[in-house]
Amino acid sequence: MTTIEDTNTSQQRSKAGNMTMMNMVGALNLAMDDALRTDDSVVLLGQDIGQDEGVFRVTADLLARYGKDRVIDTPLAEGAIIGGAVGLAIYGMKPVAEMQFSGFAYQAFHQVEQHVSRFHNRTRGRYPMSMVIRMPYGGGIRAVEHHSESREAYYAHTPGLHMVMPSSPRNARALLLESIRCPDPVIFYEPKAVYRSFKEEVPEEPETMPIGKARIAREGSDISLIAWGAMVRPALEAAEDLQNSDRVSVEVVDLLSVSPMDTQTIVHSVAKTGRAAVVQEGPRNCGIGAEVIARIVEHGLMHLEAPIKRIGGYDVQFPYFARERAFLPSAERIANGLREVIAFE
Amino acid sequence: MTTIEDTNTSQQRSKAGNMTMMNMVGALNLAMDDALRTDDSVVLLGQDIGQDEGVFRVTADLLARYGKDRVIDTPLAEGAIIGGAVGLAIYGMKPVAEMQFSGFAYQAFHQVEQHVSRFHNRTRGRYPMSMVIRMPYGGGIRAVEHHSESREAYYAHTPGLHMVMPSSPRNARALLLESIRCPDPVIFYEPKAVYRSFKEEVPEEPETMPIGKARIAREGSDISLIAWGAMVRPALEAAEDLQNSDRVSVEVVDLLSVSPMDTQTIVHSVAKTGRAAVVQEGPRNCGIGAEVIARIVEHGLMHLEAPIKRIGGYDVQFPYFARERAFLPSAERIANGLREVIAFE
Amino acid sequence: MPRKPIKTRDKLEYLSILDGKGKVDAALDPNLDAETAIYLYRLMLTARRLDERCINMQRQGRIGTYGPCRGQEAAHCAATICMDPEDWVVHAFREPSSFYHRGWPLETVLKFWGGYEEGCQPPEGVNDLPIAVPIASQLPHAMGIAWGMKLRGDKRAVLCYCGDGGTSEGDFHEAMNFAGVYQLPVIFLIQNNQWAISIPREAQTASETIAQKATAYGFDGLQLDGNDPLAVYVGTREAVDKAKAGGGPTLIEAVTYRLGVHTTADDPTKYRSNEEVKKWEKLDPIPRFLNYLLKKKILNEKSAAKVEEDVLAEVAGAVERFEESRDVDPLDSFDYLFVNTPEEVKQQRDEFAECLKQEGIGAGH
Amino acid sequence: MPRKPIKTRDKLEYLSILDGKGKVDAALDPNLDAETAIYLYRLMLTARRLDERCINMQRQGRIGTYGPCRGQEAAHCAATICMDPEDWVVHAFREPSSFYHRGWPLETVLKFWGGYEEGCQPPEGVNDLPIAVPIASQLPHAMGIAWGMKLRGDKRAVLCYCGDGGTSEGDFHEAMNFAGVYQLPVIFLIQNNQWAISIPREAQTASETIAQKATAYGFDGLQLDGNDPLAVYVGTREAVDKAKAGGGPTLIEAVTYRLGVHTTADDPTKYRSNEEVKKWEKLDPIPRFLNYLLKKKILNEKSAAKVEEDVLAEVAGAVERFEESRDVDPLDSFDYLFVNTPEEVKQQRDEFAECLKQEGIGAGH
Ligand SMILES: Cc1ncc(C[n+]2csc(CCOP(=O)(O)OP(=O)(O)O)c2C)c(N)n1
Ligand SMILES: Cc1ncc(C[n+]2csc(CCOP(=O)(O)OP(=O)(O)O)c2C)c(N)n1
Ligand SMILES: [Mg+2]
Ligand SMILES: [Mg+2]
Repeated sequence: MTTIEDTNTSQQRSKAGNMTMMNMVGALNLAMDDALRTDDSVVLLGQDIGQDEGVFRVTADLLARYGKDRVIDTPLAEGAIIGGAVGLAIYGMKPVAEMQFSGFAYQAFHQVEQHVSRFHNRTRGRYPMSMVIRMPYGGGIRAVEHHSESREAYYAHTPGLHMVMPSSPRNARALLLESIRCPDPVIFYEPKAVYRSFKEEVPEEPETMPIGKARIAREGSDISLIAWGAMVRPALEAAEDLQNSDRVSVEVVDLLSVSPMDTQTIVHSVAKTGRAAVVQEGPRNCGIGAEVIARIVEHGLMHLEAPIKRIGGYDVQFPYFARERAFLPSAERIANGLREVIAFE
Repeated sequence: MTTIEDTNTSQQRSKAGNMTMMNMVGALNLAMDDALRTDDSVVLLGQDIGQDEGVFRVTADLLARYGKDRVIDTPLAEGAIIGGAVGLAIYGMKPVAEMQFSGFAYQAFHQVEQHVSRFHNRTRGRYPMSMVIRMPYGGGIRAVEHHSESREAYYAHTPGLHMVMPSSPRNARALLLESIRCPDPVIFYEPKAVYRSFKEEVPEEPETMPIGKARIAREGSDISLIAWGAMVRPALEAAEDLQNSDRVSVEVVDLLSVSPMDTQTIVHSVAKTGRAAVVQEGPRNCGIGAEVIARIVEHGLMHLEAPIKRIGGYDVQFPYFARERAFLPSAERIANGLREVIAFE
Repeated sequence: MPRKPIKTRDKLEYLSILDGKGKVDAALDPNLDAETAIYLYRLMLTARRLDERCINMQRQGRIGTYGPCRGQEAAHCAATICMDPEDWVVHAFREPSSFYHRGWPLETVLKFWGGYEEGCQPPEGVNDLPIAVPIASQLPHAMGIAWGMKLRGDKRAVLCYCGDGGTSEGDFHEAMNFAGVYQLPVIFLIQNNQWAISIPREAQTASETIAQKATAYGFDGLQLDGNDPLAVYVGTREAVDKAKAGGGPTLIEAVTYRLGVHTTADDPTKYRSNEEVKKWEKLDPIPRFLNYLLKKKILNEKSAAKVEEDVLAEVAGAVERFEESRDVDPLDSFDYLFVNTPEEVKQQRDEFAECLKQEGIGAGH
Repeated sequence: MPRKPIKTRDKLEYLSILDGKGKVDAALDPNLDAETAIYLYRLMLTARRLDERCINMQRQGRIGTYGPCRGQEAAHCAATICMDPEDWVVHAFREPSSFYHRGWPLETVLKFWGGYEEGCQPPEGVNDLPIAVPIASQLPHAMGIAWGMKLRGDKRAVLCYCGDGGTSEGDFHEAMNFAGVYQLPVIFLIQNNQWAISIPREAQTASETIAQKATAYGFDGLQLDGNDPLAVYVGTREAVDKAKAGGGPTLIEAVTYRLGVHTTADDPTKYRSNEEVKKWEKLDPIPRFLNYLLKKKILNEKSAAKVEEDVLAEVAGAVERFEESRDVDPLDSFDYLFVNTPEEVKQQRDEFAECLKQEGIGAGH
């Protein structure tokens, strides 16, 4: 097994083995296959993940390969899926629970806040909550209400959890595998807009990368743009556009994990560029963007030459899909936001 | 009825009528009595709020005065209390629901996120969610696990809700009455540490104050200290101490409502003082403090002479009560934090 | 007696009137008047034709994912017609003709699945809740509305739909329990269509029937043939009458079958056999009811064809009106969040408006 | 038959052996061996004496709010002794002697109510969950542990406590339903003590018994006299044997009464009559069981006094050990959150350490 040690280059070659082009769905499937194959305490549970292979087919073939005691279809009750996973973890299994959509995870929020995040602390280390709660999040797939939210901040605000948000097939695979191996609980937010939107080379050999490390998705010198999850793609596009149109060099920081947050990489980038913006899908109030800004202020205020702008992330409900394309931050909107920060004197 | 128009002086006299000294429990009780008396669509519902008068006696006498169709004891199910309140509001009543402790409100979080915050938007204005969800929050009363949390940021991060946090008897009464009259849903977080800790003059006549307005709890010129809820008292104490010991003049901003947040009052204060600190009980990551900092950066970066410090608010579980006194931000800890910001050059 | 069986108090029954073979239990036949019977048939047919149209529109990309109700028309249509206008209906998401009957324009259904909030806006004067996406989360609302009726002394009732899968959620339990405790005038109608996406009924719960779950809450449970519009009508009508007479809630399990896909994003061949579907197709409520009406001479070939024609025209009209109403303003996402919009939301609205201007995005986008 | 009653399949029974008047049903008497019987009595008495001591300590400010179990000793003690060490017990918060029996030092209970996380740390080798404060939230955990047993093929069982109030929560429903679906080896023991703080049992749910709620999940329900240690023992033992034989879950309703306050912060005179309490005092399980043991000559006056003496000494020792263990470090709030503590939490720990230093706060604060 290899580890993506230098997370600053996303496309880094795995030292060993063959690469396969795959989308994020395939990459996540691969990570679960890795985990099921190598650790027999791993069990997957969730609604329609077995026979149906998940509503997005993320668990394709896994029931056939590992059987119904490892890949478990459950009744329709998120609270019992997570509460049951707590019991499974206490009994020494490694549950990987799927919430069909992040918008329905609130049915289990009490179990997450009261138990997943606390059991290890409560029992002074006796019962670690080694589990992963996977869920697709975010807009862009023309789905009905509750299928488009981004509420990573709820989990980032909850002590005792890791909140991981991959942005590409390769880091999704490496982070999911790492999350399953992690002895602490991980909320794993999968950007469903990215699920099938592009492919990337992913090593066949199991590969992991550390939780809590951001990556420089693109180097730049004039302004730092902090993004995560599905927003990384339009962020990169905006950076490219600004380079071409305005000769502005944008450094894009892909957080990958919003809690813990890689303050050092963020502040290091801002120290270099002097300016920053954040782009987010989720609500602005007390969102990840606010936290990014607070950390820059705490650790790098003296570097700041302009106010930090929060692009996107309005404090309204994510609209039904007829209005979503206008609502979601596009590359163009991001570029316009960056221009504003650059223009500040 | 009068309104506290100028929220900048907390002890302002009501123009009409007599004043009575009372603690926050009495003041909240008075507000509910006002509401039940003057609006027969108001109903209170919750666990043990009737016969037992609430575990903190906040609903004392109300069952006796208004009967069991207005003050309703419910079975033990937070989800049905809030989900039921949604139905009651749709049917035209004004439910004031109590969650016995904020730490158990997560059992109803799905109803809050999926319905309380959305019904008005979803139905394009047809069904306003005119309801209040009251709950005691915060540490300091030597209670068992789950009875000491401050998670106002969960609600502040949820579009469609108001998140109100009074700090003294008089503003608690005025804000609760205003919240009940508000056509939009209000989460009303009651600082249980303040419930019986001090008394204040409260007018007998119904009095309200606007939601979304902060107050200057103490004027000062050297540094702005932003606080809310139970932290306002130690903040004021710290300000007093610093004045006496260091001749430092601290302006204390009491947010009263953390969403909407009174950006203008905050930024105005920081524009005057050039320095700021925030004190919070709840977790730091994506907390109210981060949002305060983000807004100061967005609207007042040029005024800042030092990084903004977040005092208290660690990203760990609130400890069981043997450790809580050391854990909760004291006046001394706040003063030390302020000294650090003042010392920055 | 130190060891004895416990007998429970509440009624627990099974009801069928017009069976799968077309046989009618004459003693139980409600003998609907011709107008009502034809109206009910028409409602069922409207759901069927709208369904077909929606599936096509989804394929053409004119609406998004769609969740059809094929096979379940009797269950939702025969129930909703038992409700008076001042009663309330709380929907799940597979009851298009219930909306229609209650006075929502038929295009409402298209608007919802087409991605418009407007599909959730009840017309003035209509007492209903729109589609609820989070499964079972609407049950507490139905309970709350019924609670309001009871507190206000209004002699009304609430009909609330839910699926078999929904009975596993905590919300189901909590709403049922409150309804029992306060003896509320609410009818929980579970459309047991045998599947919750890919999870079969037997894997959803170990109880033999869903109706018997009422035992846990101290009120009556009724299992009925949900593909038999007469049974659904009689069972619901009784429950409504009981509710209005102060007799409290009823749990009705309508045994039916989802003949189509879960939604247009679903591939049922992954999890169920063709034979099973075939078996249930023979129990299809629409031909069953049509035959009953023909036998009873309430309809004849000609008048039945006329109903079909009218329904198709109505569906076509709804599609047209839907297409004409697409022109919405993305900016108004900021306008309905609050009754009194806070300053900061208004500022974000301005910011968003500026973005749209810069990007050249106007209404209708 | 088009209209017929539905018969349910699972067993629903009531059980009593040693009744309130001291009468024993000889046919059902489990005839516990003397050692077990005395041990059970001793456990019950330990709970009673610890309770009394805790209430005093709370009054003196030496611990915080305390939730006594007076009157409910039979229900929790006779159940926990049915579990083998490799079984698991999942607690609510009124079962002090269950912890004690399972191998937690008696002072654990004091630590919990005294405000120390250490009261939730199971000793090595003990398979239990600590006190669960959010009502009913522990039921899914019990279900999950039983699920693990089933998946691993371990022939074990889980005993899970809950109150009558807890049955109203969604967690109760969801856990019971999963347990039924997967036929898990778990016993849900509901201590129906008639009150959930101020809410009486009849206002909690409209079902006549709590046991009958099992009907909703397709497994057996058993209501028993929870003040009768023999009935609790026999009922639990049967359920455990059934669970281990693959027979699935059981819901047991132990009908008992909370003789004392809800917690030391509660004033029950606000909501219940003295007569009611008096009536239940006559059904107190401790004198009832003592008389049985005396009648059966398993104890005599002298040996009973010796048990009393031993129990008092054990409680006194626990209080002493508790007082000696108060010296904890507030800094360690940062040490158990994660197995692998992230850098940012470590930095906050340093910041907090600096605060404590400045403020002169050390361990034991
Ligand atoms: C709380 C929640 N969890 C998951 C989903 C995803 N989901 C949509 S429909 C469905 C199955 C519903 O089954 P059932 O209640 O039987 O209704 P049916 O689809 O058969 O009409 C699921 C799991 C959801 N909408 N809400
Ligand atoms: C989820 C939740 N809601 C509310 C409370 C507050 N509370 C503590 S004990 C209690 C009553 C519990 O009643 P029951 O389940 O009958 O147990 P008993 O106290 O009678 O042992 C309540 C409402 C809680 N602890 N958890
Ligand atoms: Mg179904
Ligand atoms: Mg009880």
